[in-house]
Amino acid sequence: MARPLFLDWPVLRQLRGADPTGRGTAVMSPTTRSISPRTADADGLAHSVCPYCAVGCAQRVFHQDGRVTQIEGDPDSPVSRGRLCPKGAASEQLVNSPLRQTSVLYRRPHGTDWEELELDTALDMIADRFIEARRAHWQDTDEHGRPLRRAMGIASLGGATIDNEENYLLKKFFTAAGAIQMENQARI
Amino acid sequence: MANADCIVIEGSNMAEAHPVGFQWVMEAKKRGARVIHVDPRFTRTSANADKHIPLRSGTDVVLLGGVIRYVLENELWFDEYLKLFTNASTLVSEEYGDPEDLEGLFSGYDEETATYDNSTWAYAGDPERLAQGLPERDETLRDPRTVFQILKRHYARYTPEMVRDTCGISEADFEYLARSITENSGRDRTTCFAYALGWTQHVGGAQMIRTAGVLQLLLGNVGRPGSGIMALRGHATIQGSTDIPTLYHILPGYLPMPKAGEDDFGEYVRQIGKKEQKGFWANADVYAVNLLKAWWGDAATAENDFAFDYLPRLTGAHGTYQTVMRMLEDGVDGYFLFGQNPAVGSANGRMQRLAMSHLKWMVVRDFYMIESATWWKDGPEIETGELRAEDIATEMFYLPAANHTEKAGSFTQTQRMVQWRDKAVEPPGDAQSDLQFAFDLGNRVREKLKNSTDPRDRPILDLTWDYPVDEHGEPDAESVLAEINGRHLTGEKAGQPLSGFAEMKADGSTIGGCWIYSGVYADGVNQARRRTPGQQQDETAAEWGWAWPANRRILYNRASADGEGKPWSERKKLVWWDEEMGRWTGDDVPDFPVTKRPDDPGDPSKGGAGALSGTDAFIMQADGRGWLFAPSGLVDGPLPTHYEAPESTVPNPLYAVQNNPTRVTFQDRNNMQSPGAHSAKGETYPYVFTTYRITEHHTAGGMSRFLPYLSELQPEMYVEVSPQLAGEVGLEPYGWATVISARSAIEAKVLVTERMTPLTIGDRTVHQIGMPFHFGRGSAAIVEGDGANDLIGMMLDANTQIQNSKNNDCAIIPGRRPRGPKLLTLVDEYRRRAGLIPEDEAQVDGALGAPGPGPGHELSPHTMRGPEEATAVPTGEPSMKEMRNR
Amino acid sequence: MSLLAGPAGPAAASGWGGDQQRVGFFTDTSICIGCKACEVACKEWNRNPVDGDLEILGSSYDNTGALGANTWRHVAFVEQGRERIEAAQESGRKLVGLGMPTVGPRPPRGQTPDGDLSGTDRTPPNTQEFRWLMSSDVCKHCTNAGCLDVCPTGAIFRSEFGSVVVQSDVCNGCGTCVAACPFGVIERRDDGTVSAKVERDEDVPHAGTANKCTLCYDRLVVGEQPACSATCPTQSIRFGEHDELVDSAEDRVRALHEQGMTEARLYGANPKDGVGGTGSVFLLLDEPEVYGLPPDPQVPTKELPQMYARVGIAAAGMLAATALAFLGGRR
Amino acid sequence: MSITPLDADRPPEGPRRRRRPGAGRTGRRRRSIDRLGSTDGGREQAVVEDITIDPYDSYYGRPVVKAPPWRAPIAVYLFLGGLAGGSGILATGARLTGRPVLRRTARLTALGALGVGTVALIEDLGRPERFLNMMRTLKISSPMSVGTWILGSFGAVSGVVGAIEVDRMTGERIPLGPLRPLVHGAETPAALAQAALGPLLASYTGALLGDTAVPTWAAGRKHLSALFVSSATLATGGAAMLTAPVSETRPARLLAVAGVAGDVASLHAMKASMHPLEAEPLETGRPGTMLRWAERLAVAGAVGTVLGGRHRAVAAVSGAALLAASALTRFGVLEAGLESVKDPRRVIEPQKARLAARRDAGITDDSITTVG
Repeated sequence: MARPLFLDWPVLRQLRGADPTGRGTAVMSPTTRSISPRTADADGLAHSVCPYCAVGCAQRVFHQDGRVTQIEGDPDSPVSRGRLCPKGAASEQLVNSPLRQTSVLYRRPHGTDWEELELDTALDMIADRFIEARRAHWQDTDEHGRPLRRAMGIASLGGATIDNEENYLLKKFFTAAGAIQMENQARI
Repeated sequence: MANADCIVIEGSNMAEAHPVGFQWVMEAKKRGARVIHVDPRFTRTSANADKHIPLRSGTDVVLLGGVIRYVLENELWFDEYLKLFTNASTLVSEEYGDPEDLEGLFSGYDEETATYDNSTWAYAGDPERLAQGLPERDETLRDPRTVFQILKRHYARYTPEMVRDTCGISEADFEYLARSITENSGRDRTTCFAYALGWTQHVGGAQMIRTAGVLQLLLGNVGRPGSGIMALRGHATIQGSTDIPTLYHILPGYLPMPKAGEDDFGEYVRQIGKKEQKGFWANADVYAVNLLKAWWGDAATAENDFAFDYLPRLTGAHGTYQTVMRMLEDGVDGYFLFGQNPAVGSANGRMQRLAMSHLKWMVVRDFYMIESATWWKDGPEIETGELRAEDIATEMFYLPAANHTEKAGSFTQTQRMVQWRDKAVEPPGDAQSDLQFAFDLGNRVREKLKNSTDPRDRPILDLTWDYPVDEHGEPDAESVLAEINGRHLTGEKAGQPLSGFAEMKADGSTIGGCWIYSGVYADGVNQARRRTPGQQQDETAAEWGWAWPANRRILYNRASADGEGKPWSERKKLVWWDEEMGRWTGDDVPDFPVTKRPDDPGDPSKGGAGALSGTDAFIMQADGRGWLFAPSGLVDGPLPTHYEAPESTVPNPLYAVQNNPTRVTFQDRNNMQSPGAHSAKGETYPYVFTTYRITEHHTAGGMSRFLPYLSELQPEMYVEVSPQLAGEVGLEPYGWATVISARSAIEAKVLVTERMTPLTIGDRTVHQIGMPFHFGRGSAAIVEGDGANDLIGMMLDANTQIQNSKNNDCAIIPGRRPRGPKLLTLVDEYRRRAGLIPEDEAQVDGALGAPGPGPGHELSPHTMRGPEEATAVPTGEPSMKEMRNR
Repeated sequence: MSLLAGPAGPAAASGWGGDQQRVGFFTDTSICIGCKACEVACKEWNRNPVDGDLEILGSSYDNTGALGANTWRHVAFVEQGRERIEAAQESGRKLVGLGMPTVGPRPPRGQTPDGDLSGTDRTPPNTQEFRWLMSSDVCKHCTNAGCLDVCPTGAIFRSEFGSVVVQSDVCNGCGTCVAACPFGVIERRDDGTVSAKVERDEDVPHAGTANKCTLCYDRLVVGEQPACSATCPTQSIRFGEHDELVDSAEDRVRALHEQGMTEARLYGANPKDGVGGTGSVFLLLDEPEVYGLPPDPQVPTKELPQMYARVGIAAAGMLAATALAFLGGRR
Repeated sequence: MSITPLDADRPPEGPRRRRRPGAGRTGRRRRSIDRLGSTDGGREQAVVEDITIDPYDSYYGRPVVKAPPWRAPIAVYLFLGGLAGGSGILATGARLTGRPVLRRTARLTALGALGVGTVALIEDLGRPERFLNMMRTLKISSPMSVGTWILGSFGAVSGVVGAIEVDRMTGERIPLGPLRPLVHGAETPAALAQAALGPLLASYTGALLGDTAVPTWAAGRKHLSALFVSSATLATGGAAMLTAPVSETRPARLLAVAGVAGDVASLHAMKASMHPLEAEPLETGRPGTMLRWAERLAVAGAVGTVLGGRHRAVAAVSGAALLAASALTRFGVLEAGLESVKDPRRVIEPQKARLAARRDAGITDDSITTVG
């Protein structure tokens, strides 16, 4: 591998080898000679689906050291045949964008800025408020005395990039809680 | 789609919104198919079509109605198919009255509630026979009460001249379109329609889709290779989120939410499907029991109707816009946003944000600091002085979400195919999946309520809520999928997954969270995770993912064979009857009882699948036929008929009734509407604007405007205008313009382009303005701009409760918009000119006057008008209600 | 020793021997839908910085403007009315009339794909009133590459695939290559790129060095195709063996001409042109300059021997003049 | 334009090409770039706005080829490199003809000009710390590579003779130690080498600029070496007149006058050989002004040299004028090239013309545009 530094001098390689004009093999640097794509160095490859539109293009997600390093189309897919649109091709940036907010933020009533908050505290506060809002606007019956059994104090609006399993759990829990005002992108 | 001979893309900008899907169009084009794009704008789709036909936004029913008339006048329908598979020969009730006879209204309209009683639209016949899906018919199609004759009369006035004067399409272009479609339909050929939000986001959008459905049924273009009406959906699993909905009006598998007064379980399921009717909704009880049993487990018993009374009841529409109104009335305390950005993405952004300021608390789960999370500090209403952070009591929780690579789960794509995603990495920081959030919230609420004796808490405490979790507390998504699939509770197969919904029982011995998805976990194998490479499969690629129902890829494919079960032609064969084997066979899973002979007359006494005859290809319908005329399911009429868009300044050329009489409106100062053709002052807002998406961005921008590589490709909000309009108004190319609607005003850069065409409608010229809706104002995104949705009012289609984004009216002036409170002054100035607010109304300083109505405002605040959503929309398109052979 | 590549191809002249297969792109602009996926996939793979001022550039839907240090695939958008379309059809017809060379006669097209509709009326609806051209531009990977020839450090080299690649660990940013490219492709990367609204935790990669398309050299070495062609939804960008691509490009032009689209023409498919043919071949629907491409690019190296001769003559003249001055000045 | 009474509250439209406020606020700040060659990846390249072009004869008026990122230091290098080369020959001539002061000043001029010129060259690199990579390879196809080797060799010999000169001036105080005889012994071969390499150093830059796709330079590739050599010659003469006594500078004065003649003649010949669009940048705008002044100063310097070259003051002023003329020539030519890429017509029109000319001559097989 490691040739003596002097012998690796491209001028000498030009003189010795098949590339006298120094426009090919003679001038390649050691880095170039040992180049390999980051997909080849990845720890693993997960099969995924593009999160943007509903064509359902398959993606190959390469990752290394717990970080996504590359996302590209999966040529095996009969739907997309390995192709991605610009949004799909930008998926890696969706994951690793410097603008991504990865910690909980809290804004108190009348506050003028965000504050930090522990995740666990935040989830507990939300659960308390959920119960309170449910009681505050609970409707047992309508004006004709017909059962309604519902909580009008809670509403939700979901995107359409939420997994079927997630929608299922959300629908199951919110419906059981009587929170009927659930909507999603499908109606927007 | 690649098998089509003619592709009409209308109401969709497929090349831009679905570039990867468009490869199949390009493939068909290379094979010789003709591609026609009908759209107000010349887009990247038009650039790759054989022809672009510009039309006036919102007149699709006239155009396609014109083609229907062309087919009927020139006797170009596919006669055998029509008689065999559609309700053309069915007789309609004598009480039915058509708008042609009733001056623009169907029979059964109630002025006061703005709704229809659809009982007069029913089929004619003996009630008992009707219940079995056997109405009266006249196979000669001559009876004036046949659907066919009604259709002929209904569309008689949709002439090429009418198309020219309404849509702005020349007779030559119309002829080209009509000929292209009809010449490429029949035994040997098929035409395919593709649409997207360009239809759905209209008042009357459902009827636009229906018009194409009627046309396609007439021409025999449903259930066959390269046929149909393809809905192009814009989100990864928007199909999945209606199948397993987070929508107020349905439960998983399109079972309707019960309404107030529906307290009897038996009655509830009969409303969905009667035991004696044809097709597979006859088993609605089975699906409902399996869902209830999946949710409430041991607490759901035959004795208590499987806890049917645990379900909350509806009293009308509770859609997102109704909820916004409720928020403004302080009727909602808490609001969850799961990866949604209504401050930018929903109609009337101003009202969305003002409504949020009335909340007690709000939870935003997203990847980035979207505008719906930061509206209280940097939203447009802060700039105008209408809101001040110090005055807003709303408590905000921002919770970071895991993205698609950081969790396992399934998406359902636009052709109903469920595809599983594997998890690649752990989510960073506090980020969590929505699955974990939902499970955790449930656990916490259940824990806090565990000692409650309040009966209202029983449904929460009795839930089956025990999913295995990993070391980070993330529930196992496959275990949820297994519950959705369902399993046997008792018997020798106890504990085993169901192989399909055919195994479901109504006695509580099986569970299944979403009957149409049953089979996705058959044999304990995650069928959605199958990834046999496409290269190793045939065109149907049945071993990639899993399509509901029962892994079927093309719906109603029985219609691809004739009355004897033979393919209509060699070119267009898909599924056929194999006499030797005594079963249906072919290149796809037959969407029909697999051993039912084509000449089987059906046994009406059996109900359900058994009652289907061998030619009842449309197994979702109670009469087994494709519906040219929809006796039920739609709230604004059994046949598509043209009404002008709510703000249109063009008088309806057909009827005195200008607008769709059932449209849903909300009256509020912030939701005013141009008088349109109702008053000369409608010309205050003389131009039509239509919103759309572009390739480089994604909906409200939450997943694109925060990404540098996408932001640089389309960095600014713009409007597209024709050179003629630019000249008329004085707009500089690539300079600024201010667009003013009755709701708000925004600024944008101007793209002056011949891609926008002024249309001649009668003696007037109609200018249309295009604008993308991806931009919003905040401070966190890489690129931002004024939001087009601020211009749009909350005005909904009654069938779908979807807003009208594609056709609103505006004024446009050169230069940037005023800053601060003066923005509101500008908007009010135009409202005054349009007569929406009195001339002498004191000028309201925005900071003081909002939210809510200003002084002297005549309209009562926050009233809503219009019917509830239709339970299901029979579009003729492959869609919702679906059954399989058992 | 000629400085231009011989018939064995560019790789052979650069020490790779004669049995290397040259690969490249065929970009068929007649099926480009202008989605810009190629631009994004390229930047994502190569981790190139964002370009531009994040303002609308004023050129239809194109907001990246041109190829450069950071944008290695660039999609052009051109809106044209009837007059321009007719002129393009006419100029294309003229090319046929000129009897441009064909690389050997083509066999008749292979069997038509399933579902071919020979009976369909294929006459396009007359000349359109309007069209919107889209075209994805990229480094041409010239047979005789100006940038490669003038590079003084050996940072640019000819790869075994026939492509021209910059080694950013070697380049010292002298900028000579920028001036030598007849297509305006290669460019030195400055650090003045638009930053996201948060602190960058990393500097701009390869700042101060020359940058351009590498034909995804790092992907080619393991048998993958370049990121742009892999993602292209309509296969407007195809990657493959160069000669095969040229063949299919010629077939495609012929097919389009048969359909009456006489505006179709190839760009870069002629090995006798000023750069010896390009590794990236394009099918265009108008004159090259409409897309920002030079109509008659010449590699400067072609005339370098004459220039060296001039250098020598001038130097000799200077020496002689000085000598004469001293001779004349001996007083 | 006044649309509504609210116009006062509407912000101005603002200049079109304004940078986003805050862009670059984080990140490293863009280096301040002077007007020369601002085409680094930051995409600030000018779109010609003052030239009205049919938008379809080019792509929105954007450049077809790119200007190299060469700024003022490169012009300085071109000037000083030429001066160094010329002074090298002059010094050798002075040594051979026994003009010690001229020899000394010329050698020091060569060394100084070379030193500053090299620094300027390095300064202009994108990665100056990698300057030595220039010596990684010797590429005959690259004038820059060849030139760097010439520069290096010339530098080495100039260093030797320069060191000797300084050593003499300081009374052998340079700590050469035992090497002193060796160094002094190398004077003659070094001086001859300097004379041999000097003209090449002054001349190769013609190929450096000519071997590009920049329209004005490429069109001038037949004349650039002559122009630069002439310019170097007159500068050399001028420098000598400025630094050496008149008694020793008669050859330098002759050289200066010859240089001016060559300079004026070759510039005019060069312009005459070009397509008008390629010549235009040499005649208009800032580069045109610089070249006009270069010519005026050169002629004035020549006249001064001829008429008053024997008076120290006049010689000095004339010498300074000649130096300025030479510097302006280099700045002018460099900037004219950079300017010439901004208007795509300067690329497209001459190319179309030569393509048409070849077709008219019956050559139809070498177009880059073909039909199957």
